[in-house]
Parts: sequence; structure tokens; C-alpha cells
Amino acid sequence: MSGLGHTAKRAGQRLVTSLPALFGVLVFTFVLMRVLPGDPAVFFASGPNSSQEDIEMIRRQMGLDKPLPTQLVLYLYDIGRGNLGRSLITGQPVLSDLRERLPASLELTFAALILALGAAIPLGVFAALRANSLIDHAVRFFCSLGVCVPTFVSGLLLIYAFYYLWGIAPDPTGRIDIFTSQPTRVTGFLLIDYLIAGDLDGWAAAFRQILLPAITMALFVMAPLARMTRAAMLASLGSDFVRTARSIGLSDWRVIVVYALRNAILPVLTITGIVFSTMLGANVLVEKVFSWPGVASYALDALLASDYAPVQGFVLLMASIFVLVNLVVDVLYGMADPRVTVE
Amino acid sequence: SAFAQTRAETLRYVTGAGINTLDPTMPGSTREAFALSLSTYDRLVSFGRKQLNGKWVFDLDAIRGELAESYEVSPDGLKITFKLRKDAKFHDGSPVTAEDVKWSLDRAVTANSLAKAQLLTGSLTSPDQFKVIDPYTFEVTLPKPDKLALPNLATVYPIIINSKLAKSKATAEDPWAQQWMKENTAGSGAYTIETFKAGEQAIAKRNEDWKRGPNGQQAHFKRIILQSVPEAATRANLVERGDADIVIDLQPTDAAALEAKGKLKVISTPQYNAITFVSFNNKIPPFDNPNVRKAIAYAIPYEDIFKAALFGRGAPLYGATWADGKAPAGTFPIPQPVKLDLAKAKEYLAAAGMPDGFSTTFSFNVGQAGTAEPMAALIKESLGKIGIKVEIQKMPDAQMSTAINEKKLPFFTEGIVAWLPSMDYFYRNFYIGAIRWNYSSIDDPKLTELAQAARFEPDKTKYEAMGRELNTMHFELMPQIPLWQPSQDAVMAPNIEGYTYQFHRQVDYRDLSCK
Amino acid sequence: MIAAQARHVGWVLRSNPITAVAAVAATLLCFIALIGPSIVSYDPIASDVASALQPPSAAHWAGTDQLGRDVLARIVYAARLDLAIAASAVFLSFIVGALIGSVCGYAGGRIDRFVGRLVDVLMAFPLFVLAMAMVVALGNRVENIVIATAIINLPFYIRFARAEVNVRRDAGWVEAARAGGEGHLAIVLRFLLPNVLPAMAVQISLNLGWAILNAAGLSFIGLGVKAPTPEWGIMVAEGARFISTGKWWLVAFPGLALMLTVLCFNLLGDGLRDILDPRMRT
Amino acid sequence: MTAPDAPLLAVEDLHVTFTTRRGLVEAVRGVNLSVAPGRTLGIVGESGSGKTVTAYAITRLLDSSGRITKGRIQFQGMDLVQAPTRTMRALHGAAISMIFQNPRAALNPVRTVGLQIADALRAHRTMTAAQARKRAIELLDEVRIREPEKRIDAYPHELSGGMCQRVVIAMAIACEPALLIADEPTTGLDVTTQKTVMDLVARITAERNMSVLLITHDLGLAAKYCQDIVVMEQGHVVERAPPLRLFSDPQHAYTRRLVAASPTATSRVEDLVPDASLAVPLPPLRPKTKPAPGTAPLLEVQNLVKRYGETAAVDGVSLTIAAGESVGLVGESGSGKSTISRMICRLIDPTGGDILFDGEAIGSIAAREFHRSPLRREIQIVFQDPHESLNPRFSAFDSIAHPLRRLGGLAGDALKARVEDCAKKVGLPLDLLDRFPHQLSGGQKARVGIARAISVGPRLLVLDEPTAALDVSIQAVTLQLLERLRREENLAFLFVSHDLNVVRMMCERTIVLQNGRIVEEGQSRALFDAPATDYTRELVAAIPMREVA
Ligand SMILES: Nc1ncnc2c1ncn2[C@@H]1O[C@H](COP(=O)(O)OP(=O)(O)OP(=O)(O)O)[C@@H](O)[C@H]1O
Ligand SMILES: Nc1ncnc2c1ncn2[C@@H]1O[C@H](COP(=O)(O)OP(=O)(O)OP(=O)(O)O)[C@@H](O)[C@H]1O
Ligand SMILES: [Mg+2]
Ligand SMILES: [Mg+2]
Repeated sequence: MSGLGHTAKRAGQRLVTSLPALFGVLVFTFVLMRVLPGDPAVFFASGPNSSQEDIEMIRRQMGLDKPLPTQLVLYLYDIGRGNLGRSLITGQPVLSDLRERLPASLELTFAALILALGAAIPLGVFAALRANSLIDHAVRFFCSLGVCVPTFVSGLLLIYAFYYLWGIAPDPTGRIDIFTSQPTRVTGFLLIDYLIAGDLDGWAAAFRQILLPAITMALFVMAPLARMTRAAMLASLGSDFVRTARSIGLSDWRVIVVYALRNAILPVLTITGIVFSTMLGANVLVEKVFSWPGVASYALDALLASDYAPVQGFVLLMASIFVLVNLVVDVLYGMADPRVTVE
Repeated sequence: SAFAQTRAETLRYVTGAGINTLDPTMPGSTREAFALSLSTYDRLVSFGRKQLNGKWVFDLDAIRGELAESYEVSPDGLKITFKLRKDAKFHDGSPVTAEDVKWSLDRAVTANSLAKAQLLTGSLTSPDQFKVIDPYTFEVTLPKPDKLALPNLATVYPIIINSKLAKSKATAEDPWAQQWMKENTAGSGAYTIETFKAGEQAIAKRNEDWKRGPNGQQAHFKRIILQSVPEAATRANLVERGDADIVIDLQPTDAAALEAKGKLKVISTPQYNAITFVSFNNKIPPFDNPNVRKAIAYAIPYEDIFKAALFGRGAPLYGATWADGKAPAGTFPIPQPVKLDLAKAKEYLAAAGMPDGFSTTFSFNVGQAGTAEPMAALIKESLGKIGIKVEIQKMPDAQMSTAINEKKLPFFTEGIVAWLPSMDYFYRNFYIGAIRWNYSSIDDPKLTELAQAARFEPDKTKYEAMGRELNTMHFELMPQIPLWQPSQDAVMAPNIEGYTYQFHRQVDYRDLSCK
Repeated sequence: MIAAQARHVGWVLRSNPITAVAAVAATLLCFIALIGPSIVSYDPIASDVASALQPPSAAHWAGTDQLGRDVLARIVYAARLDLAIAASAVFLSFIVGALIGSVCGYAGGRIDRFVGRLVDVLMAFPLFVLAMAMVVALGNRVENIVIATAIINLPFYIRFARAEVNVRRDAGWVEAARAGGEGHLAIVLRFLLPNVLPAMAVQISLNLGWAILNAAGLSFIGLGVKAPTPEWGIMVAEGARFISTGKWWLVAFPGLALMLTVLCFNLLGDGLRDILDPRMRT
Repeated sequence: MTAPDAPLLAVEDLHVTFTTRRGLVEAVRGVNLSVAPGRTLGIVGESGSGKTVTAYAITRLLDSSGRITKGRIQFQGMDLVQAPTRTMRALHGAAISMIFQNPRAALNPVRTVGLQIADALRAHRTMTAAQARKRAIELLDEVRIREPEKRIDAYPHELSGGMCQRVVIAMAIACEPALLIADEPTTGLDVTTQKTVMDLVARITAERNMSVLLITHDLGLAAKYCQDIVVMEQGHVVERAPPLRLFSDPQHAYTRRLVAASPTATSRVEDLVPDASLAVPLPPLRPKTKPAPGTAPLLEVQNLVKRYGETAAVDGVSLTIAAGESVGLVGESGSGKSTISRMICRLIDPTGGDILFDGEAIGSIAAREFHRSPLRREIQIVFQDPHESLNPRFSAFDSIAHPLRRLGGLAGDALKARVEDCAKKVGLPLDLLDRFPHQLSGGQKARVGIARAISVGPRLLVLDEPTAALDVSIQAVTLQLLERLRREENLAFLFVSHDLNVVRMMCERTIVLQNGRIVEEGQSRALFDAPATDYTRELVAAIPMREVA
């Protein structure tokens, strides 16, 4: 239908207009990495007897002996061919490292997002329905509490309590208990792959494993989501069409869900997109704390080691995801709000 | 249950860094990768072990055969002949032959890898030195008798590779199959790789044919799980809750706390082939003045740092008394006759013409922050008392190595390790030449000459005398200040036996068993 | 006029007890930051290794750390630094962001599109990683942490200011200003900016808290303020590693300080919106 | 159960109180009214008199801060004040329904209109989705929406304002309620649409014998469609009468004021006496002096064009205004009135044509640069929305002083004196000068806007619907004020409005605009009395006129 065509066209346009931004990110990262005072060659030629020649050799291998513009052109050429270079830390092509690790990060982020939305939307709606009551204040306070603890502290505390003290949670060492067999990789998302494989025990194990890190992250992003839900709900509850809905005798439930919430969800959608992208970048701390084999901790290690290729690859990946997320939000927004497609 | 069964036969080992390659010679390989390679590959020879203060440590002087059934050094010291075991097989079942050994050692001295620079220190530089006598006899020729030639073959790098297999994976650009070997093994070691995720985890399965353990036994554990857990506190939790069987590289506090609880076995060995220093760049003023260096040597609050940063876990290298200002021993390192003495420090500072002190920066790297941060704070505080203003600079590891390599840091802390910790090895590698490892950038002709001479000195007494002289010079010149040998704390389940402190500062899984 | 303002503020605080508490807490905090250092009895930097790692006692209310320094004294001293970091980072990004954003929002056209692209580039960066990279590149000095925090906040301010100005640039009173002979820059500075400030103030108070957390996160991965300077993030990051050895006071007290501060700014943000929202006024 | 002649709705002594920050506000204080079955009752009164609150109280849709403190609302034999929420929900839509002021906002923007009508149906009747859809199409047809099968899947934004209002009406009548409450159902719609919508309501309610409560501040509208009218002032009902009697013989002082302030086809500015205390006699009209031949008119616009993309908002408009002359500009919504005024004011650039002021071509000076021109102070504008045109952060004084500082170069005491002088001229009490826009009433804000425009002593004042947002009494004051200024200062006006009565009263000449083109032009009275084109005729016919006895 024309609505669908419209959406596709908009999506296409968005994609095209975001290409310059991606290119900008690419070049900026490239330059930023070269500005770093660390020389990866020195770092990696760290055998106790490595000589200046070894260092020079590694530099040659990495192409660091060429002038910067040449390096950039070569880099862009490589990217164009889908080659993101090779990580010195893992010795693997960056592309395969990222492919290996991205699902872990995405799965964690999605899980956290679902948890956060699942808690924030009802809380926000509830707070809006009882605006300025004790409940409203309590919700606000509770959500704010989540944002004001650094994730690494809440993560370590959760581990301390649920794993170390009480032994309820599985050991915080990655995505799956090491003694549980892995499902065959289809999507890379364990929770999905286990379902595909029909292995419910495995699914439960993976679920238990992801719970603590996901909660840690969800706590951190619940506040903006709940706050936005509350504000949007307040606005839409106060709007004329909700009054109209009341005046034709609809039930409270219908008024709140079909009329008020359905409209309030639009700004929540926008903020969810923003939250999602920030989470992807900021989950490095959670990944570290929970030994989560994701892309962010990978990038951090690479950054500290001045390992250029992984950091560049990571940033490019994140930027693309950012573009993609924006696109998805846009498309969802377009589907949720019929007014958007006109223009 | 089956699970309990497998758990009991499995060794779970958690580390801070991850294993990044299966080929230990790859530039950038981590220590964890070294440790794994010891179990997947055999070498010609390996170090024995000895007890030191009731703890097992590796023994540099007892070299035993691994793939070699026996070896023989010619009287002139220029030829080493190895007789290979006839029963040794690679993982694919093919026998280990002298051809494989030759290809492997050729690879070690030829390919661009970490091995080349290491084997150099044992006068092993060219494929010409390696000769196949017959399928089970192999000969190494040396240009000069070298004490370190044989020990070098026991280090991590000279792995013996299934040459047929490797060659079949080699390409024109990559004649030594280095790419392939990053992710695959072609060895004869005690374990084979089951799964390997770079930087994350590796699972190894026992090679049932391998019987080269003590008394011709197999390795004890059927499986080993190696996992990287970046948070040190979490590693401590894991071993305390019994989810991990053995852990090293804990924070000193955690090790101390676990030891105090008494539920687990804690074996602490000073890393006697490693030293932590406070270094100066002897070329950058004011550290080009020995009196300044000495002033600082007497202004460092050694005891406080040792207690607060290391929780007393390690072997101090300060606070000795040397009878007549001469080094009492010729080994390296030995405790230095320095202690906190601000009055003396001020005298030296005055002698250097800087009674009011100066300003400088003190650097350390992020990876070392756990101990270096409190150290830096205490040094800053103490030097402040004699008028030296210190700014603390914490640098990411790569930056720190770069700055050290470019000789830009005036004042910093670093640690060194020698796999083959003989006195001359330390002096030659860490006090000579314009190389990165000469932290202090010292360039003293006499010291250089003496250290080079010591390398080939066969006479034990003369060697000892040279060592004493070098140690005395070291104290006189004070190019850098040794602080201590940190302790390696291995925390393990009470039923784990056989832990040995190894030169590579990792756990050799083949040593371990459980009651 | 001022009385009316005060009445309005009073009303918001009364009707919203949480904001009132947060406001009191924020005042207290600033007070502590200002005069705290002169009332604590320990030097926050002087070590006393003999009495290291002592639990809270009468002498050391919040215990001592690894070097025997009084934790409470360090927390109090750190308040000043942390608030300064947060305030200057947010102030910087706010000033720059508001200016750029409102000029773009007013001018529209090519400048707007160009800056919009730049902002897109910034936004597309994983921001925390950007902050890390900047601190690595520039060195972990306080100024650089401030700059890194400011830069990663910048896109939000630019967008916010741009959007707010954009909806107002055709407002009647802006046209009226033009009819009154006002030039463009003056319209941006004297008419539009003051009008978008209140809406941005909410953002500011939220970002203040966030900036402190950001600094703490950087400390955790080893890129924070240098030792031995007392700073909450570092204290928490270091203390967090002592949790399982039972030295809870090392993380609990600085953590509490950090948490209360961020919480207080967050809660204040909501109140601020109520105070500044003209629709809430009589 | 009810007796045939008993009223359908009887409100007795209704009191509604709001809890606000300032304490309790009694918005409705003892309202009595009743609606008989099949009759239409109008409620009129100035803004804030409690009309809407009364309606909400009847339907129990009051804000959570509002409470009925006293009184009874008898509807079909029960007291709605006491009715439990369940009962009210059953009544909503089924027995009482409401039509709200802003039709577009009253519809859920993300739900198709068909579904919304179906919601209304299915709230009270058990029917399948398909049945509801079928019925919704019938309803759309009944409210005269063409091609209802197509429109039923439209979203509100895809419909015009008038169509939206018809959808709202369809929703309101879906379950055949006995009582329809319409709260200013046509504000925001242009005159022609207003007429169709009101005719539709009248027809439908008559067909179904529904009772209607019509709330409006437009006396003309009330007179035309209601059988009875109650007048409200400050929460009280002050008078109730059939329209003819109300206008011919208003009893209450407030009603008299209201009637007097509403312009009619024949009223003159002088006749509008909103408030006896404010009535200052207007200075006499200046005698018309024929401009010396050869001198250029004050403003001459030649062939003005403004294009937005493909479409021309203004398409070849030429007009002249002499000094001291008042020219009206009328036309339906979107016909280009505001665009012309803003171009003449040099706030936007024309695409083509010329603007000559005093013989000097100013159309070619870019709007961006015009603030530097010495002619800037000669042309000033009063904006449509008095609230929106004041900087919320400027006090009234600052707003008036701003052009004086910039254009007049005044400062200090001179500035203060001049500002106060202007304030006095527009009848703004000096103690209001310290206030901010949100602390001023609509009329006061309008005066600030006018004071600002005249402060620099312009010769041409462009008035873009200066009274659209004001209620009649304030409108009257404002119009008189403008007229006085014109007469005293010899200002020339370009007066934009969609209220033809006002234009007829205020302007000597009128220009009628359609789709950016002038369709008719002439002396106001002549033009309205005998429109030459159909378009103008339609406009004139749509004015709700009340008969003057
Ligand atoms: N929610 C509320 N809280 C406080 N006061 C209110 C509220 N709603 C209405 N009022 C007050 O009640 C009075 C009557 O308001 P109402 O909306 O009934 O006026 P109206 O006659 O409909 O005016 P208009 O013609 O402008 O619509 C006003 O003084 C208004 O300020
Ligand atoms: N900035 C703009 N961009 C595109 N189209 C515009 C713009 N401004 C006005 N228009 C179009 O120009 C036409 C005339 O608009 P204008 O505002 O002058 O109408 P108006 O007669 O003042 O209507 P109203 O009575 O509703 O105020 C309309 O069709 C409008 O949609
Ligand atoms: Mg009303
Ligand atoms: Mg208009």
C-alpha cells in the first residue's frame, strides 16, 4: 500500500542522508586513534628481547610507516572491500571478532531494554494517573535511584549479593554456564538459538546468566523512560481527545490504553531509540563487571592497547547501529503515528 | 551424576586477560596464551622443579628431556645432540621426528615472531645451526659455548610443530603457517583444543596418548576450562565459591583475605625472576645526577609502600646492610642497602645542588594501578617532604610503553621479568644499550663491558665475583631502585596438588592433580 | 516581582516535597563543598599506613582507606572537585551548545544543515567510548575529563537549543522584535536564548548528575582523576574492588555521597521544570 | 417516567469549586437552568464566566481539581451529582454527549475516524466490528461527509477542520442521546464552515428531537440557533430569555453591556459601549482632505506575488492606502491575508511585485536588512494573537520600550516618559507596566501590543486580526481605542479580519481576497450591502446576524 511505500521511501532517504555522518565518524575515529600517544607497535613488540627492528617490522606490517593521508586512503579502500583490519590483541580479523561478539552485546542490551520498558511504562503510566500523589513521588524516587548508582557499583553489588552471598545467581562469567552445551549458532542470540534448538534447560541457563547484567543496565535507563512515559501520559491524559473518549462513555481501560497510552507511546519511542544507542556505548562497564564477551569491552581493551583496527571497527559498527536504530525508530514512529507520512 | 563426574575431572581456571592465540610466538600473545601452549605443544626439553622455602618453583639448572629422551652437550660446548623419544606422537597420530624438530626450530629463528628475539639470547640465530642426523637424532651447533642455549629451548617459544600438517597450511606469503596456527594447533602436547574463542575462553581435552608427566603419567585432568574474567574481585569470588579451581593474579587484598579465611589453599611464591622498580631516566635532568637518584632512593617510604600496596606479599629488595658498601652476593637481584632516611636524602639533594628540590612527574601504567597507585601517592607524599614536587601520571599501557620506548619518562615505576634469570642476563638486557628495556637509559662503559664478559664466563667463582662487582656498581650508580619481587599468589581448591611456580608466571596445567 | 517569584518557588517546593528535600540537600552539598575542607580534622592526602583499612570508629567516622587516609575527609574534600567537574563540564557544553544550537535554529538553511551533520557525527559515536578515547588522547587531567564530558553532552544541547529556537523563531514576539528594528544576532541572544534557558535548565540539572557518574565510570576503567586527589568516582571504583573482602566502608560512604548527589540533581531537575514552566504559574 | 412537559435537564443551584494554588476558586456559583426535550438552550457570557465549567459539571467531566460543592443536576429523573461513575459512563454518549471547541484536537490523532465512531457505538451497543463500521459509514453520510466509505479510514489530520467537527458530531449522535452539549463548536472554523456545521447540528437535533445546550460567546450565533438563551456572568446566570426579547429588551446590566458590545451590520464604533466607565467620547472624524494631486499615496502595492513552492499564497495583489485611511482586508482562511500584511511590513520577502511607501520602493530591500532602514519605524504591525506576540521574558514596559530603544534611540527618563505616554494613550494602567505577559489579561496584552506598535510613531499600522482572540467586550474597547488613535494621529490602517461586521465598522474601504487574488474591492458599506461576486455574497451570508428590533 502507499503507506508502506511511503515508509520505505522515508527509510531509504534516512539511510542516504546518514551516509555522510557515517563517513564523518569513520574519518574522525581514524584521526583520533592516530592522535593517541600510544604506539601499538611498541606495545605489541613486548617480548623481553624485542628490538627496535621488531618494532619497525610491526609498524610496517600495520602500515604505520606510511604518511597519514595514504593510510587513510588505504583504510577506506579496505573498508570498501569489507575488510576492517586485524586486531593485534586477538590476532583475529576485526570483522569476525565483531561478528562473534556483537550478538552478546545486542542480546544484553535488548534484554535490558525490554526489562526497563517493562518496568518503566507501567510505572510511568501509573505515576501519571496518580500525578503528584505519594505514588507518583515514590515512582520518581525509585527510578531516580537507579540512575544515580554507577553501573559498575550496582553490578558488583548484585554479584556480591546474589552470587557470592546467597548463591542464587550463576557465576558471573559470561553468557552461559561453561558446563552447559552451546546451541548451534543461528542468530548468535543465545536465548533465541536455544529456543530454535528446542533446548529449554539451556534457555533457562542462558536466561539466568543474562538476568543480573540486564537488571544492572535496566536500572540505569529506567528513569528517562519512566519519566518520559509519565510526561507523555500526562499530556495525553489532559488532551481533548481523551476527554472526548470519556464523553462517549468508553471504559477507563480503553481510554487509558487505546486513547492515552497509544498517543503517549510516540515520544517514549523516540527516547527509547536514544536510550538504546547510549546503552550500546555505555555498557562497557557492565560487560567488564560481568565478563560479558561483548563488543564494548573488546573495544576498551583495544583502546587501552592502542590497537587501532578494533576501535575503528567498533566505532563504525556502533555508528551504523545508531543509524539503523534511528531508522527503525523512525519507521516505527511512522507506523505508530499516521501524521508522519504526510509531508 | 554425569555433570558432577565431569566437573570433578575438569580444571576450571580463570584469568584476567584472555588467550589470544594458540601460537605463543605471535607478537602480542598474552601470558595466558603461553600457558596454554605449554599444554598443547611439547618442547625438546623443559625445566625441572625444586623446592624453595617449602614451595615448588621451576629449576633453571635442572633441564630434563621432554620430546628428547636424552641430550648430550659436547665437551667444547659447541654441539648439543638430542635423542628423540620414539613413542612421541602428534595429535593426529603421526610420529614426532627430527624433521619436525628442524622445521620447528627453523621457523622459530626465521619467521617474524617473538621467538626470534628470544632464541637470540641463546646464540640460536640461523637454520644452519640445526641438523637432522637421523629420524630420531637431532643436533644443534653453537658458534660459541652459551650457557643459555639449552635453557632457551625450554622456554615457551621453541614449540615442536607437526611440520607436515603445518606445511600443508602454509601459503606463499605465509611459509610458516603463522595465520593458521593462530587458531589451530599442530602439536604433540598433553592437551588438545576443544573450543577456542580468542580473548574469551578455551577448553582443552586431555591427550590420552601423552604420557610425559612425572613418572610417565598422563595429565591429571580430563578437561581444562580457561576463562577470562576481567574483574579481579570476581575471580576471587569464583574460587572462593568453588566455581573456579585455581586462580592467580588476584589483588593482594583478596589473596590476603582468602588466606585469612583458611578455606582454600593459598600458595604464595615470590616471583624470583621478576623485579619491580622505581626508575629514572638517567639522561633527563635532574636525574642525570647520581646524587638526585640517591636522594630519592633514601626518600622512598619502602615499608609503607610494601605494606599498603602489596599487603606485605612479596620479597623486599631494600633495607639490607652491606658490610663495607660492597655487594655481599653476585646473584641478581639482591636486597639493596637503602631505607627511608629523609635526613640522608636531603644531604644528597644538597650535594646535587638542589637543596630546595624540584618538580617532576611520576608515571605508571593503568594495568598496574592496583599497586602503583598507592605507591605513587606515598612517594609523592614522601618526596614532598624533601621539597620534590611530584605530579602523578597514570597512562594506558600502550602509551606507557611508547613513552618508555621513546625515553620520554623521567621518573616511573615498571617491572621486569626474565625467563632465564641469570645475573648477566639481567644486566645485559636491562642495563645496556638504547633499547626499550634499559629503563634507566644507563650507558656505563664499564658496566657494559663487565656484563658482556660475564655472559661467556664458564668459571663459577669468577662469574660470582663479576656479579658482586656489577651489583656494587649498580648501587653506586643507582640507575634505578629495585623495590621488591612481588609475590605470585595461587589460590586453589584445597584438594589441588602439584602447583609449581613457573618462569612464565602462569600455571602449568600439567603439573596439577587433585586428590 | 521578586516576591511573586519567591511565592511561586515556595509553592512548587511545598507541593512537591521531594523537590524540596532535594533543594535542601543540594544547598547542603554546596555548603559542604565550600566550607567542608575547613571543618574536617584530617588531611585527605596524608597517609598513615599503620592505621590502614580500619572500619568506621569514633576517630575515623567513615573508616580509613588502603593508605590509612580518613575516608570522611576525602569524601568532603572530593565534594568540591566533583561539583566543580560536573558544573564546569555542564556549563561548558551548555554555553557552547546553546549558542551553536540557537544560531542554527534561527538561521536555518545551510549552516543549520552543516552543523546538523556534525552533530549527527557526534551522536553516532558511542559516546562513552568517545569520552574514553579523548581522555586517553589528551591525558587524564581534570581539565580533559571536563572537556570530554562536555563534548559528549554537546550534541544534546545543540539539538535541544536548535529545536527550541526553531519553534520560536517565527513566533509573534520574534517578528515583533524584527518590526522593532532588532538585528538577527541580538534577536538570538536577547530574545531567543533567554526563552530557551528554562527548558534547558532541567537538562542541566540532569546532566550535572550524569557528569559525575561519567567521571566515576572513567575512574573505574582507570581513566579518572589522578591519585592521590580525592574524587568520589575513584574512591568508589577502588572501593568496589574491596566489596568481597568485607571492607564495605570503602565503597559505601563515597558511593553514598555520589549517589545522593546525583539523586539530588536528578530530583531537582523535575522541580526545576515546575519552577520554570510558565504554564505552572499564576 | 418523566412528565411530558418536565424538562429533560434541570440544573439547580449548581456550585463548582476548583482547588488551586491560590486556594479555592468558585467558578460556578449557583447556576439554575433547564432544557426541555427537543429544545435548544444557548449559554452566552464573556470568557471565564463559567460556561464550560457548567457543561463539564453536567457531564461530570470536570478536572480532578474541580468539585461540585452544591446543587442538583436532574436528568431523566436522576440526580447526576450523586450518580456513581458506572452510571455516568453508561450515560455518556448514550444519553448525554458533547461536542468540543477544537474539533481536530478532540479526535484521537492516531486512530481512524471510523474506529473512533465505532468506539462510540460499541461502548453502548453490542455489535460486531463489521456492524459498527457499517453504522459508522451511515453516520458519516448523515453528517454530510461525501464518500463516507473512503473517509471512514481517514485519520483526523487528513480531514479539514469542518469535516473533523462533523465527525465529532457523528460520534456524539451515534447512540442517539437525548441531550447534546455543544461547547463553542465553531470557534476556529471560518465563517462559511461555521454556518454549515451549525446548520447541520440544528437539522440533526431537530430530526431526532434532541435537546441541545449550545455554549457560545457569539450572540449572533446564539440568536440564530437557540430558542432560549441564558446569560452568565462570573459564575451566575443573570438572565434568561428568548433571543428576540434578550436583544430588544435586555434586563440585566451585564446583558445590556454584552448586547451593546456585539457589532451588528449597522453598528458604528461609537455605539459599542462595553463598559460605561470606559466610554470616552471619540474625537470627531477628520474631514477627508483630498490628497494633493500628483503626490503618491502613503502605500502603494503593485502586483504583489508570494509563492511557496508551486503554490502562490499571494497572486498579483495591488492596492493603495492613503494617509489616515483605513482599508479592510477580508477573505476566508488561507486566502493570503497574513502573507500580504507581513510582506507590507517587510517581515518576509515578496516573490514579485513592488511595494512603494511614500513613493519609495521598499519591496526590494531584503526583509533581513529592513531593520536598518529609516522607514522601519514608519510601518508597524499589531499581531493577531496578543499573547503570542509578546516576549514572555519581557515586562510590558520592556515590550513597549524595545522599539523605542532600537528605532527611537531613546533611553533613561525620556524613554520612560514616552512609554508611559503610549500606555496612557492605549488606556493601559501604568501599574501594569511591570507585569509579564502571563500576568496580563487578553485585552491588556492587546493594548501592550498596540502601544508597542504606535510607540515609534508609525504612519501605517498593519493590524492582523487584532481582536480575533478577544471576547466581545474587550474587542469593543480595543476597536474604539484603535479608532481613536486613527482619528487623533492620522494613522493609516490595513485592517485584516475575518469578522465582516468589524471590518464594515472600522474600514472605509474593503478588499476581498480569495486564493491570493483580489476578487472585489470597494467602499465598505456598498460592498457589503450589495456584493458583486458570489464569493463575497457567501461570506456575507455566513455572518450570523441577529435581527435588531
Ligand atoms: N481546572 C480549573 N482549575 C481552576 N480554575 C478553573 C479550572 N477550569 C476553569 N477554571 C476557572 O473557572 C472559571 C470559568 O471557566 P470556564 O472555562 O467555564 O469559562 P468559559 O465561560 O467557558 O470561558 P470561555 O468563553 O473563555 O471558554 C474561570 O475563571 C476559570 O479560570
Ligand atoms: N511559510 C509558509 N510556507 C508555505 N506555505 C505558506 C506559508 N505561510 C503561508 N502559507 C500558505 O499561504 C496561504 C495563505 O496563508 P495566510 O496565512 O496568508 O492566510 P490567511 O488569509 O492569513 O488565513 P487565516 O485567516 O487562517 O489567518 C495558505 O494557503 C498557507 O498555507
Ligand atoms: Mg469555555
Ligand atoms: Mg492569518
